[in-house]
Parts: sequence; structure tokens; C-alpha cells
Amino acid sequence: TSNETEPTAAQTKGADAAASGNAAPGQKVVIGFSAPAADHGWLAAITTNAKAQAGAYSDVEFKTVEAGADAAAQRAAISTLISQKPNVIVMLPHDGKELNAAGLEAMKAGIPVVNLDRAFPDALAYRLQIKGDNYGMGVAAAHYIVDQLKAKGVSNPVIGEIAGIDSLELTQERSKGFADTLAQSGLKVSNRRAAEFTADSGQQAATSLFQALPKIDAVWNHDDDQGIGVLAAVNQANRKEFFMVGGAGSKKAMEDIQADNTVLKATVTYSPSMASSAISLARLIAQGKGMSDLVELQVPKEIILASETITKENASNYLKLGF
Amino acid sequence: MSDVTDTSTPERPAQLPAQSPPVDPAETAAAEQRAAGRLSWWRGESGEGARRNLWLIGVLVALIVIGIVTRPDLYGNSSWVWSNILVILKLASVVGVVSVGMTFVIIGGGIDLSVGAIVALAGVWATTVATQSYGAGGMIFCALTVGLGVGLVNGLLISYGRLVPFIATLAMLVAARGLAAELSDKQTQVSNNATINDIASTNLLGIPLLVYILAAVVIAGWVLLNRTTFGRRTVAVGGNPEAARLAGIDVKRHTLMLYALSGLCCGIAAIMLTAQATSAQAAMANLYELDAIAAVIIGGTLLSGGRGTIIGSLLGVIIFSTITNLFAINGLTTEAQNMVKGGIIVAAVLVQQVQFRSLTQFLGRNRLTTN
Amino acid sequence: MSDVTDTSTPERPAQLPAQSPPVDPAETAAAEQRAAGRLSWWRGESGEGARRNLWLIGVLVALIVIGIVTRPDLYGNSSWVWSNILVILKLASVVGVVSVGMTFVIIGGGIDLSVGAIVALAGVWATTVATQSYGAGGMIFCALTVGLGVGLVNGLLISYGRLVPFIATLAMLVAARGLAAELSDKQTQVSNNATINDIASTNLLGIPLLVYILAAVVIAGWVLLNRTTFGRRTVAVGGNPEAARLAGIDVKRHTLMLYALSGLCCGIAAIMLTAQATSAQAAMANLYELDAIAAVIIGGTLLSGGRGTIIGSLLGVIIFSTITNLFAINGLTTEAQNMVKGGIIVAAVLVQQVQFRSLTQFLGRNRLTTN
Amino acid sequence: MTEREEGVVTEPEASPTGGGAQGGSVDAPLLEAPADTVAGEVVLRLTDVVKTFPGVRALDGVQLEVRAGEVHCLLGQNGAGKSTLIKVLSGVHQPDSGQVEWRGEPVTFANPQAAMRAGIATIYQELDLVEDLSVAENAFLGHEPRRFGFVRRGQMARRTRQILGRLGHAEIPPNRMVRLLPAAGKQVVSMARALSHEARLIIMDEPSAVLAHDEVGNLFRIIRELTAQGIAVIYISHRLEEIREIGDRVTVLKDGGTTAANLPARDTPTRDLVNRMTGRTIEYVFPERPTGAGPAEADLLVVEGLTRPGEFADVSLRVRPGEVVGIAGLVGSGRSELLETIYGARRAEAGTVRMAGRVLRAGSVGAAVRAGMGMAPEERKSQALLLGEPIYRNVTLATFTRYARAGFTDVGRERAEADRIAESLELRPRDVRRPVRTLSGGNQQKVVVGRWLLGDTKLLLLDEPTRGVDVGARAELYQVIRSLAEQGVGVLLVSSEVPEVLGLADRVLVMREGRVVREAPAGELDENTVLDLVMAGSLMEGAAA
Ligand SMILES: Nc1ncnc2c1ncn2[C@@H]1O[C@H](COP(=O)(O)OP(=O)(O)OP(=O)(O)O)[C@@H](O)[C@H]1O
Ligand SMILES: Nc1ncnc2c1ncn2[C@@H]1O[C@H](COP(=O)(O)OP(=O)(O)OP(=O)(O)O)[C@@H](O)[C@H]1O
Ligand SMILES: [Mg+2]
Ligand SMILES: [Mg+2]
Repeated sequence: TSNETEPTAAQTKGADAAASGNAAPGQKVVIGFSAPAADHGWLAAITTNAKAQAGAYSDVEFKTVEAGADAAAQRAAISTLISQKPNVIVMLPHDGKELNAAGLEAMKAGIPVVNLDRAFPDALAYRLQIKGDNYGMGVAAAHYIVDQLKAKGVSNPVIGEIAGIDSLELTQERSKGFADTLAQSGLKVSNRRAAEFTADSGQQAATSLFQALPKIDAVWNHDDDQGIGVLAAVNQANRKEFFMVGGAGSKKAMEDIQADNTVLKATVTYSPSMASSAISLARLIAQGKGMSDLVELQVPKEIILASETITKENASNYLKLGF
Repeated sequence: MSDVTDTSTPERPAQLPAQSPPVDPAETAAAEQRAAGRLSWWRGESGEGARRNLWLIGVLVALIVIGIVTRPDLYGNSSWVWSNILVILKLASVVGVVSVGMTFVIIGGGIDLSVGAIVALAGVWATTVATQSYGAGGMIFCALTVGLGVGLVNGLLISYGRLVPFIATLAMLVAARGLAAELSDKQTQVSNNATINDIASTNLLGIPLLVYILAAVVIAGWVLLNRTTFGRRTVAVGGNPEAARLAGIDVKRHTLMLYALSGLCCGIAAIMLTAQATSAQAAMANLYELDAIAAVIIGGTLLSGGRGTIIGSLLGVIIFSTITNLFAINGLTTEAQNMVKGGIIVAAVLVQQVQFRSLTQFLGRNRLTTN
Repeated sequence: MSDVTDTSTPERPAQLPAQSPPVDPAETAAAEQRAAGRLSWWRGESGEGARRNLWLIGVLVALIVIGIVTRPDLYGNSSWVWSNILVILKLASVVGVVSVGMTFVIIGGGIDLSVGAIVALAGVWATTVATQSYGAGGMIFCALTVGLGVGLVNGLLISYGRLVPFIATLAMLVAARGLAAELSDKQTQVSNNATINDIASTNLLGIPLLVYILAAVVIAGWVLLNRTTFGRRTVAVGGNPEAARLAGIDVKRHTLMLYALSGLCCGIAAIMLTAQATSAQAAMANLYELDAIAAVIIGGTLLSGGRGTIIGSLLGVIIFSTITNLFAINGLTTEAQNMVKGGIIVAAVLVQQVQFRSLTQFLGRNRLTTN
Repeated sequence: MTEREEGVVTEPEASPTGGGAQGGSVDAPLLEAPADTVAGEVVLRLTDVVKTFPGVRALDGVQLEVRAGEVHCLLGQNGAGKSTLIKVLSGVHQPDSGQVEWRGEPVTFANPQAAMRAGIATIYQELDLVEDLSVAENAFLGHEPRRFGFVRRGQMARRTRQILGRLGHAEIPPNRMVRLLPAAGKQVVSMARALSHEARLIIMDEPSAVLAHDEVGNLFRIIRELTAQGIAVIYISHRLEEIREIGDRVTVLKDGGTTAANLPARDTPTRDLVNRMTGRTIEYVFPERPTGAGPAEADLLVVEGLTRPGEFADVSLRVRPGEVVGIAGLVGSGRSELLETIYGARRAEAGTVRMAGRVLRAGSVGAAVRAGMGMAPEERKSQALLLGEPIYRNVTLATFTRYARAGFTDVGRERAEADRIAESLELRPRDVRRPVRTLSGGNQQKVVVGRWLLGDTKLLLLDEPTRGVDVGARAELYQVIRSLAEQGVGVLLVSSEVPEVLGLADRVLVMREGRVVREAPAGELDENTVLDLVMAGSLMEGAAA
């Protein structure tokens, strides 16, 4: 997200440490990797992290196949990858359901598949699934907002939501978690605008939102990248009466939260560090090893990362994971 | 016509037009004047463009009435109404600037699918660390140069390379977004330049600077199209390229300039959008090409070239952003918005045409009776 | 002109001795016939199209050579090469089917921006729980009906509603995607029908069923365009609608049918894509309209209508998927891919044109000397 | 007519000052004779000019010599190379070999600008106007009066008004969109454009093809003014009598070469001219009408009370099988619209069209074609031809379904039929696989007419069928039309050439301002009567209004 794109050494180290017992070089492993074209900071961080993590192992050969523009292109790319017979495939699908068939194809060809982030509906289509928690993000954001509003004693609060690309299922899950949790406290979203995960679309969605809601108490913005635009819109509209919660956990957002000089008071994580973990675990799977901190001899089948809430208080701990 | 024609007969110097007005020129002119009235030299009315724009304004008014009906609470507040108008105009400003360039390209018989990509590339280039170190002037210069440069490449490919505009600019779309992603390393680049960022937040006399920029570009575009040889030749190049060529217009060079102009408008838009978002990234200005083309066509410009107005395009853009605003203040979802938007476009154009047809019929009937 | 001739005039003997027919007319005609015959292999009806297709095949070969040079390890393995060809064809199959319909629409003087949206809507509709309960037949019927229906609406708006195709189909794009989102509640709908899902995984004689479907659609399209009155009308309607109308062709009905045909192709593509993805969602087939239009134009179809070939469009689609494949096997990033793709498109078309011009000149000169 | 002829010859009055007076408030002199022009001096000389297109040698050693102050006429059959020659002169094409000498200097014009700068202005055969620019903008396109890139609109309008005044059309407002002008008005604007240049040579490629009688008179008046100032004019026309009237010398082209140069325009016997053009002798007479009263069969076409507001009103007419009915009238009198409405291409506001007793659905070309009608429209390029398609596909455009089986076309038969038509109309080149675009104007016209000679057309509507067609082919066309009639086909013919209507038709309708003012057997009318009907009536009505 920021101009200085330093390699994610911090994350690599951190993940490394967790798997320290398995760090010693073992059998040579070819990891095939495929993720959608990165037109967004988060996706870019996924690819960068995966690459960096693979580079940290001397026994890993990393083969990336970019997924192209859509699910169809990614399916074709996975086919090419399978025909090159890597030991394991790590993929972040355009859409889990649309690429389910590709996962199955690889598994049938005897190549274990590590699914990143977007679940396959079919359990036979993957060996390991590492997911962020989209629904949980909405839940976390709503909890924070409800707590703050309670603390401030606001009744009948006006809550705005700026979502990401509306046609994506993950956006729907996030919004659902948010709405469900607010409903438990008897609250609801007053207005919801969808943006496109880009700063300029965030700015426009936010401007529309502010125009529709002359007074706002709280806003959840799904994505910190588009949050840059949202904050710009806040300045341009000169609206400071509310507080905002972000999403994903970019470095800039964390810095802003720490500095505490904008309306952004918190962000709920959806960390691209999962890509680093995925590479480590894919290596273990290929080498037939387990996670050293677990008793099991094999890597588990599913890992869901918790969405954490970053506030001014704990921001310094998370800064190294920011993308 | 004549009959027979063997011309050796000497007394037949000029057997022509029987009715050739023999002499007095003044009388001829007068007679012709009369004849003209009768002959109906003109089958239509001028001012079609103006009538069309009136119609667009009617659509706009209808949208506002819908807003008033659905949100009387907001529309009851006059300061809110004023700020809403400004929000709509600000929302329209970036696409508006792009549409001015697009109007020229389309009137000139082309199309530019790369405008969104040019905006992104120019914005990204202007916000690289290196460029930002030159300050606001450097950034603006960079954006304009990049826009102009890419436009020139488009123009060269199309005019001298003889590529179909659709293909050339589609390729440029793909390539420019790719280059922008490369340049920005796929990151969102934050603009740290206060002067640039202020462009989006400065107001003069209560009106945002962005709206002034839009107005300036529209006025400049209008003057260029309607009052200069460049604009008139654009109509000729788009309407009848062969005639333009025969009239001694360098059609290739002119086409080149049209795309360069569109690129330049994209450069201006890039600065405006970067200032608004205080950042730039490769995916910004997504699908602006569709927004701009749709606005231009709604505005009455022929996709086949040779006819169009700047004001119509502006109204088209404003109608679109008014629809967006209408949905936002009513809290409707984006897909409902999209569906209704599609419907409104169709309805607007359909009704506009019915309107025209019946108007034409009315005029026709009128003529017969007075005849 | 009449000229002429009052034959009764005695001094003008109607028949006069041919003064000096410098050349025997019959001979001239014969010479012309000969010249034409010699040139007809490339001037004639299909010659130019065939030559153009040859050139596209050249581009394809060049791409494969690049693949061989950059990945000799893979290309050394013949079973890999075969499977790679099938991967490319499978990738091309969906857009290929869409492009066949698009070719008809564009030759007929229109454009269809809604193809991607129709594929998505048809796919989503076919995978709703209710539709899936009717089994594979019901799903296929549903997809085809939805495709055809939306195409008919497009056609009605354009032919009888007189909307500009660009606007009508753009509005349809927006509306159909909105409706698909509504229908699917923005969820990805999984297809649980094994028969449907098998369409993507079945091979016959080692060749995927999808490739057979593509081949069938292409062949049907070719026959329809080149051997039937429907195809002939399409060319006439696109080349000069007024002339077609005055020749007694029902231009409106034909236009309607062209969009319906395009919609039908989208319905077929929707089944293919749903089978491949074993699911459907509102955002699927994103920007297929651009892919299809680009392929059609690369394939030599005039965007202004009246001329084009199905085979060219097919080659265009295959070239695009070969490029994608080339980048995938070389592990290049998508943005590099996009930049180079833009470059390749431009280069391909540019060289193609230079080729043509010099060929024409060469033949012209040749003729001059042999004459 | 004879009295009027005397009056027409008024060139001495057409001095520069005379021109000024014409325009009314003209202050600046317009088109002054170039100071250094010597009348009679050779301004243009072409030697052995060759121009080839792929597969065609359009110019094959042309010689031409044009003197200042003369009207030099070019004659030649369709496809002889006249238009190509003038495109070489005006910088549109560059010659492959040979020499063009302009005012003593060998030149090649790289583009139209260069030719214009040198003082050569051209009125092209096809209208070359920009529909959405105003009259003034069209007249000055490419050389607008301007300051800092801004058009000086006032000055441009004033100068345009002067030129229009000179052309006798002061009533055309300079700011009117050209799109809103009728065809004749557009032709005036084309001429105005040529006059807006300071030209020493003005080339006119079949300017009279789309002009009405009075307009031709005007045109000739202008030409005389121009030549009186020492300006040279190259004039192309297929109408020999025009050449007799306005021409000074004639150069004849055949198959891209000069077969005769500098013949005296007035005294060269017609047969010589024709012979040099065609290489043979043509007997151009109108085919004889079958003697005896017309066929007694029932009416084929019955039109009653047909009305389209603003175009024509209350037109009733009938055509019997085997009858040729001609419609005469001025440009703009609504004949084309009438034909198109009968054909269903326009929807009538009132009235009926009946074919063989059955009322046709209004506004449906399909119904008309199914009932056996065929129409050759007026504007071939925009209304009739698929320019990029081969000739045979254009010929069979209306009939290909007839050769099709179960929806599949039969190209072989189509081509054979088209070959037959090409043969009978002397199409050149004869190869029917060539794209129509590469044909000369007159040959394109033959393709349009030829289309309806196929199949079982019962009623043929012909709108200006011989526009731009050379003498030889014209005779062929007349023969074809007559023989069709003999086979029982009804023909409804619109032509601006009164002799053609009178010579070809059995019965003639005269139209004025959308109404039929006279109907009579052709034998009862003569040219003057028709012209008087067409003109005098309109003047009367002009006075009444
Ligand atoms: N662009 C072109 N490409 C190929 N052939 C051409 C082209 N232009 C003209 N020709 C050919 O050149 C020859 C001369 O054509 P041109 O138009 O000069 O004839 P023309 O004498 O003006 O005939 P018309 O009296 O019918 O106007 C014709 O055979 C024509 O087919
Ligand atoms: N709605 C219209 N707007 C502009 N021009 C028109 C319109 N309708 C007809 N015209 C033009 O007016 C011209 C003359 O009208 P019309 O066709 O009635 O004359 P006509 O009697 O057929 O004469 P001719 O065939 O000799 O041109 C036509 O050539 C056409 O270009
Ligand atoms: Mg000609
Ligand atoms: Mg007419």
C-alpha cells in the first residue's frame, strides 16, 4: 500500500520461527503457485509473501503461474501447472467454487493442493485449506463499533458501510457478518455503498455515503486500500463527526491508527501473511512432515485465521504484518 | 435537353434550359427566392442539437423530481441541496473531462477504449516517488505528458499504422494498465503532495476547484469544436473522411491530434482523480471508457462520427452521476442501481427517439397544411 | 440524354462506317477477362479472407516457436505438447463460441457488449436450485432460452426500438449482470449436476467434449455465413442497410435475428463455462465482450460491418489463448503479459497491413510489367 | 424554346463587375481573373499519363491540353478513365508515369492541397460534402478564413453569400446544415466550394448529372463568366448537347487512352465523337413502341390518393402490364419519394397501392417485392450497392433466395445469371467477381438496374436509371427496358431528362411540387410543353404564395 515496498522480511522471519523445527533443509520440493492478477495491495502482498517465503528455503523450487484475468484463465493455468508435475500446488483461486474442478484435477493427478483463502466446496479438491475469516471480519468490525457506540452512549446511531466489489462472495460474507452482529444489538446499517477495492472508487463511494447521511456515527470500510480514498473523502467533505473501522490491515492503516489523527480508529485483519504460512505448510506436506508444534504427524486439513481487531493500543504489535 | 442533336446546325448555340433566367440577375434572385420557399430547400429544422440537449435537461429534471419525491427530508434542506449539486458535479468532473476528449475522438470517427487506462497510467506515473520529488508542478507536468504521449501513440498507430481504433486502443488499454501495475509494483501509491491533494478540497466562492476545471475544459472543448478550424475539420474528418481529404485536410495528422487531445484530457483527469483519492493505483479509473462513451452517445454524438456536441456529453455525464447520487441517497444497492441505470439509459434514448419522430411528423404535417 | 437522335434527319446517317475502332471491343473484353482471371485468386470473394487467415496462422506458428524456444523442456515432450494444445483449445472454447455469434452481429453492422453478461445470467439461471431440480436437460434448456431471450430483447431494442447497438447492449450488460446478481443473491452457485459437470471433463477419442462443441459451433457458423441466404443477408444488412432494405430484405427482422443468434451462442457458452467451473456466478465471463470483439476484429471482420470471416474470429480467439498459455508456461506476471499482449496485437495487425500493402503493390507492379 | 435560346447567350455581361452585381451586396471582387493570365495560353498539358490500379490500367497514355479561358470537354464511355484523369490532376492519385505540365512547369501533385494551392479546383463526380457542416463551412472546408486558428465566421458567411449569389442561389443560407439541403442544393454547394478557391482551372466531373434544367442553365452562365476571366474549365458530361453548347474543344478518351484531342466542340459531327468514344457506331434511337393501342389487360399497379405530407399529395396513377409510364418533373418535385412510397420504402400517410388488385401493406418493401415490384433507386452508392462485395452478389442481391435451395445459396447459378446480365448491359470490366467499388460510376449504375432484370419482376420502378450512363450503354438500357415491357413487365420511370421520358414512355405524368399536374400519352406531349408545365406552373404558384 505504501510507496516503499520493502520485502516482507518481518513476516517471513515470523513464520519461519513458528516452523523452526522443520526449517532444516530436507528433500527437494517443487511448489507450484497460482494467484489472480494483483491489481490490489492485498493480492500483491500475497504473491510477494509467497515468493519471499519460498526463497527462505533452500530446498524449495518455486514455480508461479499467474492466474490471468478470470477463473477460466486460471483453470487453464492450473492445467499447465499440473502438466509440469510439481510436488504440491498452492493456489489462491479467483473463486473457490469456480476452481473446484481444477483442485480436483490436481488431486486426481496426485498433486496435493493447498487452497489459500477461497474455499473449495468439495473436500476432495484440496489437501489443506487456509482461510481468512470474511464473516468474522464483519463480526469483529461490528463488535468494535457496538462497543464504542455504547461507550459513547449514542442512541439510534447512524452506521455506514463501504463495501468492496459487491459481486464477490467474500464481500457478501463480510457484510453478512457485520449486519448479523449489529442486529444482535438491535442496530442496522443505515446506508451501504459498494466500491471496487481501489482508492478512487472508495473516495467516490464515501462521498456518496456522506451525501446520503448528513450525520454519521460510525463507518465500516471493508478494505484499507480503498480506505485511502475514503479518508480523502472525509477530508474533502470535512466530516469528522464519526469514527471509522477499516479492513484487511494495511501498514498505512495501522500507522494512521497509531497516530490517531484521522477518523480511522481501528481495523479488522485479513492478513496476507497466510500466503507465507501456506508455502511453509505446502513444503511440509510435500516432505511428509507435520507441524512441529502439533503432535500430529501430518499437517491438518483446514486452518482458519482469526480476524483480529487492531486499535491504537495494539497497533505496534501488528505493524510488521501490515502490507 | 435536347432533342436531337446534331450539332452541325449552326443556329443551335445554346439550347438549353428552357427556363434559364435570361437576364436580369436581380430578378432571378428574387424569383429563386420565391421558388425556394415553394421548393422547400430544407426538409428539416436546424437546432436539432439544441432540442436534444433540452431533452436531456428534461431527463435531469425528472431525476431530480424523483429525488425530491423519495427524499423530501433531504431536499427540504436548501443547504443540503446546494451541497448535493456540488457533489454531483464533483462526481461528474473526472469522467466529464475524459468525455470531452472522447467526444472529439468519436465525432472524428474513432473510439478510444484506453481512456481509463491512460488516467491510471498518468496518475501512477505522477505519484511515483521520483516524480513526487519534483513537487506539484512536476506531478502535473508528468501526468499531462504521459497522457499526451500515450494519446500520441494511439494516434500514430491508428492514423499512420492504419489500425482499427477499437483494436489499437484496446491494446493500449491492456498495455497501459500493465505498465501502470509494473510502475507501481501493484501498490496504491499515496500522494504526499499537499498542493495536489488540495485540488480536490479547495473551494473558490463556494464552488469546488474540480468543478471549475471541468467547466474550463468543457468551455475550451466547446470553443475548439465550434469556433476553430480544428473543430470544424474534426466534423469533416468524422463525417466524410474522403471529402475531407479532397478538401485538402490532412486526415491522418488530424486523427493523430484527436487521440493526442483525448490523451491530454486523460492527463488532466488523472490529476483530478489522484487529488480526489490522494493516491493512484493501476486499477483506478476502472471502466471509465464505458462511462465516457455511454455519456457521449447519450449526449447525441453519433458513434459513426461526424456529428455531436460537447454540451450533450456533459449532460450525459451529469445524468449518470445524478443517477448514482439518487441511488446513494435512497440507500439502494449497486445492482439495483445498475439495473435501473440500464433501464433509464434505454428509456431515455427510446423516448428521445419517439419524441423526435413525432416531432418530425408534426412538423411535416404542419408543412403540408400551410403549403 | 437523349440525345440524340432524331433519325429522320437525313444528313445523319444512323449507321456510319466505323471510323477506326482502334481496338476490337471483344478483344479488350477478353483481355480483361484474362487479367481478372489471373488476379482472381486473391481479388475474388474469398481470396482475401483466406490470405488473411493464413497470416493469422503465421502469427500462431510464431507464438508456438516462441514457446519452443523459451521452454524446450516442455515442448520436447510430445505428450505434453498434445495436452497443451488441448488446454489451449479448451481455454478458447467458451470465448470461441461467443465470438461466432459476435462475428455475425458485427458483420451485420452491430455490436454486442452484453455477451459476457448474458453468459453470466444464463449460467446463473441454469444453476439456481429450482432449475437444477429439472436435471441436465432442464439446465441446458434454461441456459439456451435465457440466452436467446436476452438476445431477442437486445434485437428488439435495436431493430424496432432503433437504439444504437452500443447503448442498447451496454444497458443490457448492466441490467443482465444486475439481474444475475439478484438471482444468485451474489453467491457462487455450485452445479451439483454430474451430467453438466461432465461436459467439461469428458473426452472423446482423447479430445475434450468442449473442443467438439466449439468445432460444431464454428462449422455451423461458417456454413450459415457462407452457404445460406441468412449469411448473405447478414453481409448485405451490414454492408449497406439501405440497399438491403430496398432489395426487399427485412432489415429489422434480420437484425433481430442476429442478436438472438448471438444470445443463443452465449447460452451455449454459459453451459460450457458452468460445466468448467462446476458453478456459476454473476461476475463470471467478465469482459468476455472485449475478448470476443477483439478476436473478431483481429480475425479480419470490419467493425463497420459488411465483411468478415468465422475462421478468422476463431483464429483470433486461439491466438489470444495461446498468448495466455505462453505466459503461463513461462511463469510471467500478468501485467507483463498484458503489456506484451497489447504489443502483440498491435504488431500482428500492423505487420498484417504492411504485408497487404506491399503485396498489393507488388502485384500491381507485376501486372504493369507483364502487360 | 428558340426564343429563350437567344437569351441564354449572355456571356459578355458576365464580367467581374457583372458578377458583383449579381450577388447583391457584394463588396469585394470575387474570382478576379488571375492577373498574369493570357487568354489562349496553354495552362495544362498532359503527356502519356499512365495510372494503374490493381488489375486495371485506368489511364493508358493520356494526352490532354487545356488553354486558359476555354471550356475543355472530356468525353468517353463509362470506365474510360475520365474521373481517374481528373483525380490525377487534382492530386488524389499520382500518375505511374507520364508528364503533367502546369503552366509550363512539370509537376506532380502529392495531395489535393498541392493541386489547390497551384490553382486547380475540382467538383467531383460523387458529392463530397460533409453533411453536418454548414453551407459556408463546406464551401471553405480546408481553407477557412481564420485568425489564430479561429474561424472568421462572419467573413466566411459573407463570402459564401457572395458566391451563392453569383450562382443564382442567394436564398441558401450560409449557416444552414448541408444535411438539410436537397440534392440539387448540395450540388450548388459543391460548385460554391470550387468557386471559393482562387482557381485558374476548374474541373467539373458530370456536374449536370444531378441538376435540373434551370440549374444547368445557371451552371453554364457561371462557366461563361469564369472563362471570360481567363479561367480554364474542364467539363465532363455524357450529354453531348451540353458539350455542344458550352464546350470549346473536346478530348475523347477510350480505354484509358486519348483517341482524339482538341476537336472543335461545336462542329465535330456526333457520329465522329461517338465513334471515337465507343469504337463503333451507335444508333441511338429510342426503341420503337409497339404499334396499336396499349395492351388491354387489367391494370398492374393502381395507386390512389397517395400522400406524404411535405413530399407529395394525392397522387393517383396506374400502370398496365407492358406499359412504360414516365414521370417528368423538376428535382425536388417529389418523384423519388413517390417511387419509394409505392415501393414501400416510405410509409404513406394516406392512399393505397394496389398490385394486381391486391392492396399492399404500407411501408413494407418485402410486400412490394413479393408482389413483383423492383426498384432501382436514385442514389446508387448509398441506396443500392454493397461496394465491397463482388458484382454478381450485387446483381443477385434481390433474387439470391430464388436460386437458393432450403436456405442454401447456389453461387454457381447466381454467377451465371449475373454474367448474362453483365453481357447484355456491356458491363466493363466483365468479370463479375470484382468488387463493385472498383467500377466506374456509370458501370455501377448498370449493376443497379441489372439487379431487377433477373427473376420475375412484374413492375419495375426506375429512378433516374441512366444517370451517368454513357451513350452506348444508354441505348442498351433503353432496349432492355423496352423488351421487358414487351414481355409484359410494367415500368414506372422517373427521369429528369424530358426527352428520355418522352422517348421511352408510353404515357407521361408531369409532377410539380408533389402533385400530378398533367397526364397524357407520350405522343401528345412535346418537350416544350412538358418544360412549361414543370416550370411555368411553379412560377405561378410562387407568385401566388
Ligand atoms: N480505386 C480504384 N481501384 C481499382 N480500379 C479503379 C479504381 N478507380 C477506378 N478504377 C477503374 O478505372 C477505370 C476508369 O474509371 P473512371 O472512374 O475513371 O471512369 P469514368 O471515365 O469516370 O467513367 P464514368 O463515366 O462511368 O464516370 C474503370 O475501369 C474503373 O473500374
Ligand atoms: N427529409 C429530407 N431531408 C433532407 N433532404 C431530403 C429529404 N427528403 C428528400 N430530400 C432530398 O430532396 C431531394 C429532392 O427531392 P425529391 O426526391 O422529391 O425530388 P425528385 O422529384 O425525386 O427529384 P430528383 O429525383 O430529380 O432528385 C432528394 O434528392 C433528397 O436528397
Ligand atoms: Mg466518372
Ligand atoms: Mg429523386
